[in-house]
Amino acid sequence: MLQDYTYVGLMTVIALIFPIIPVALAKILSPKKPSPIKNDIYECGLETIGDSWIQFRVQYYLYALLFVVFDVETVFLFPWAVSYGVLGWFALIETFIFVAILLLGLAYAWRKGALEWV
Amino acid sequence: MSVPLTYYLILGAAVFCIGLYGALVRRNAVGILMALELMLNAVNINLVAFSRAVTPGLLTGQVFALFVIAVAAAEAAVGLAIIIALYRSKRTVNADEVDLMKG
Amino acid sequence: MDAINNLFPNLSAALDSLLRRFLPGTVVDIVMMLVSIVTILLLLPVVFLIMTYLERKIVARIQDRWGPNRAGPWGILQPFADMIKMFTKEDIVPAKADKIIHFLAPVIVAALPFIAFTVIPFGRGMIGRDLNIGILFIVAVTSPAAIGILMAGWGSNNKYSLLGGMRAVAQLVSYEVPMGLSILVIVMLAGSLSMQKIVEAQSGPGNLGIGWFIFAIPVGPIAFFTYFFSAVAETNRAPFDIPEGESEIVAGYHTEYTGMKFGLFQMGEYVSVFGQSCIVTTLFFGGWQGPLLPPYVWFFLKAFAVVFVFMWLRGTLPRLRVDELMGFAWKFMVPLSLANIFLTGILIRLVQIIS
Amino acid sequence: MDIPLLVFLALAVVTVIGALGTVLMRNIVHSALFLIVSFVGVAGIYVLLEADFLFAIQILIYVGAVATLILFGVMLTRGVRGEQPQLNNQFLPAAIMAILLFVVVLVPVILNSIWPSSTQPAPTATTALLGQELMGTYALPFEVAGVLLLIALVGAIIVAREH
Repeated sequence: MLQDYTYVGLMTVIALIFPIIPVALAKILSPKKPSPIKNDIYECGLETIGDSWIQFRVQYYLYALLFVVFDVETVFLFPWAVSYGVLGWFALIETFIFVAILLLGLAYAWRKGALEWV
Repeated sequence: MSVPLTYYLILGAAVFCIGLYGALVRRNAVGILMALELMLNAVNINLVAFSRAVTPGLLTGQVFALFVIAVAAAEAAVGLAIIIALYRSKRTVNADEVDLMKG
Repeated sequence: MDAINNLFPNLSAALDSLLRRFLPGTVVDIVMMLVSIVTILLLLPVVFLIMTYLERKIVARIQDRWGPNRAGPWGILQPFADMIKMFTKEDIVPAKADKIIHFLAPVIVAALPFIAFTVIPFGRGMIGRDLNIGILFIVAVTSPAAIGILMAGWGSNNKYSLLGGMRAVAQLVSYEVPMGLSILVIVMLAGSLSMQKIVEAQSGPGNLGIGWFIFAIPVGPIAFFTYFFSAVAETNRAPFDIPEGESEIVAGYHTEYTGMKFGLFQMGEYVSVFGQSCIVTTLFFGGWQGPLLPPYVWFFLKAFAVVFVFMWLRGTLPRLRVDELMGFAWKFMVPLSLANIFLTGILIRLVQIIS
Repeated sequence: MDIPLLVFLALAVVTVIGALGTVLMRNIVHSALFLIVSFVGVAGIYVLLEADFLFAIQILIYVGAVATLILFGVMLTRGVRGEQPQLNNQFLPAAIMAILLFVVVLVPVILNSIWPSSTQPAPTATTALLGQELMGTYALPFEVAGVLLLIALVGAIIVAREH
């Protein structure tokens, strides 16, 4: 088992270093003529209005929240799916209850308009 | 088990203490939430380490760790909901400025 | 015939025995790992160049024009022209931007699809490492791309790129749920997470593709539908490319990126499109299995067929509105894939009872 | 100094640096990114403990979902002022005292007690075994986890939604 994951470790390290090579190469090849206008933020020509970190609607948070809950659900279903052949009927009913509970959550979010892109 | 159990326990204790420090000291509520996630991760390290060292056949520690991860995800979700509601009503996220209950 | 079939495993075995004569055991293992990592990491940029050319040609032909034909015969050298342009463009970093995050974001977005290729089976013996959490490893490794995109949006110190980044992540995140759920169906049919076992589970009689999971009526086609469109949305392509839609928010999260850093975002996108095509081939079209040709040839044929469909979608379908796009994921895909999981469960039980 | 020990030390360093960065960084976004580094370090520790399913879950849930949620939370509450908040509140000395006391009690316990250990080989494919355990002995906690997630979802929607 550890043999396989040394491969994964090596691959991660090399894959993270790999994109840095072209950027470093580009830093050598490309011209460097910084100027205040050029470094200004691209705002379709307008001056930046207010601080860039303005606050956004809560809609984004609701989608991330739904994702966390349903991602945990998917994670709980993976072991069940892998050992499905060995498990009996009882496992199918258990998982049905588990998923039904979480579908209640999705139905609630749907009814309350948490899914709408306001 | 090539790495002895005590090393994992010391690592778990270290991450737990750093998380505890963050939870007690940080002013930003999101910072406190992150410190809590660190403490839960330290608990997970200990759970899996004990399961691997004491009863490698049974995966009880890993099942517990799975449930701790589910609880941590739910806790982060609700914690952030509270912080966002707090920010919307009082325009601040600093935990020590929120003293509505004070006399 | 057999020699050609597993040409590459024989090659690596020969190299391995050659090295064992000089170097001690563990060093040889490390060297063999490095050899296979480097071949994968070099194969992917070549595929990236081919795909940029293919995309321009296919989308052009769909729009009844010729596409690149100036650079070299039939425009073959066009990708190299693009590459040189990428290298020589000035790299502008906006003022007051967070330099480190601005630099790290494209590196992460470009590196993650490469890591997913450790478990993709190109041929019979040709896989980086057959982990027994194969497909789950891919799902786990592609999910932090959302962090890279948020870093890109945040690091550019620009309202529009931050807004575009958060939109892209909201879409990415919404489509990861149906993707995970449709993978569950395949895992139930195959009974294992390891990619080679999923491929072997699809070897029907006479290797003619009857055993492929897409033909596991009625469950396979539904799972294919939900997985494929989630994959299209996951790579921000075709009908789901709101985040970098030209008509939307300037250019989404990579507004403030020029030169090679922008090139890294492009490479990340195309490599993840190729990665998703390889996964669709492995999960639904029987991976490297095929009647006559050697396995790796079959694999690349099928993978590029799926890549062609990705590009075909880009040439034909209009862009979805944001609320339609999000509604489609949460209101249609998630319930459908959950129902599909239970349909599979019941059908497998029935088959077990009958047999 | 065999290889697993070296790998363990490397991962432990990554985890501790990530944790320290989360706690000490002035800019909240930087501390969120250090949190992700610490999560990846812990995922590596799971690999060393041969818990491969947990390795994938740690990355999928913590790095993929919880970190994204925290980053969204940070960006939604960054505040227009965006000034650097004074990092620590006034409990700093008291907190350091408490933690030192805690460490003084904890570390001797870890070092001196003899933990039972067995030399049984660990199973390689943990996912299938976890599935049987989750469905068998831990069926009830599995359903309770579902209810917990439902309550968290509904509660968070009620609290976070604009009225």
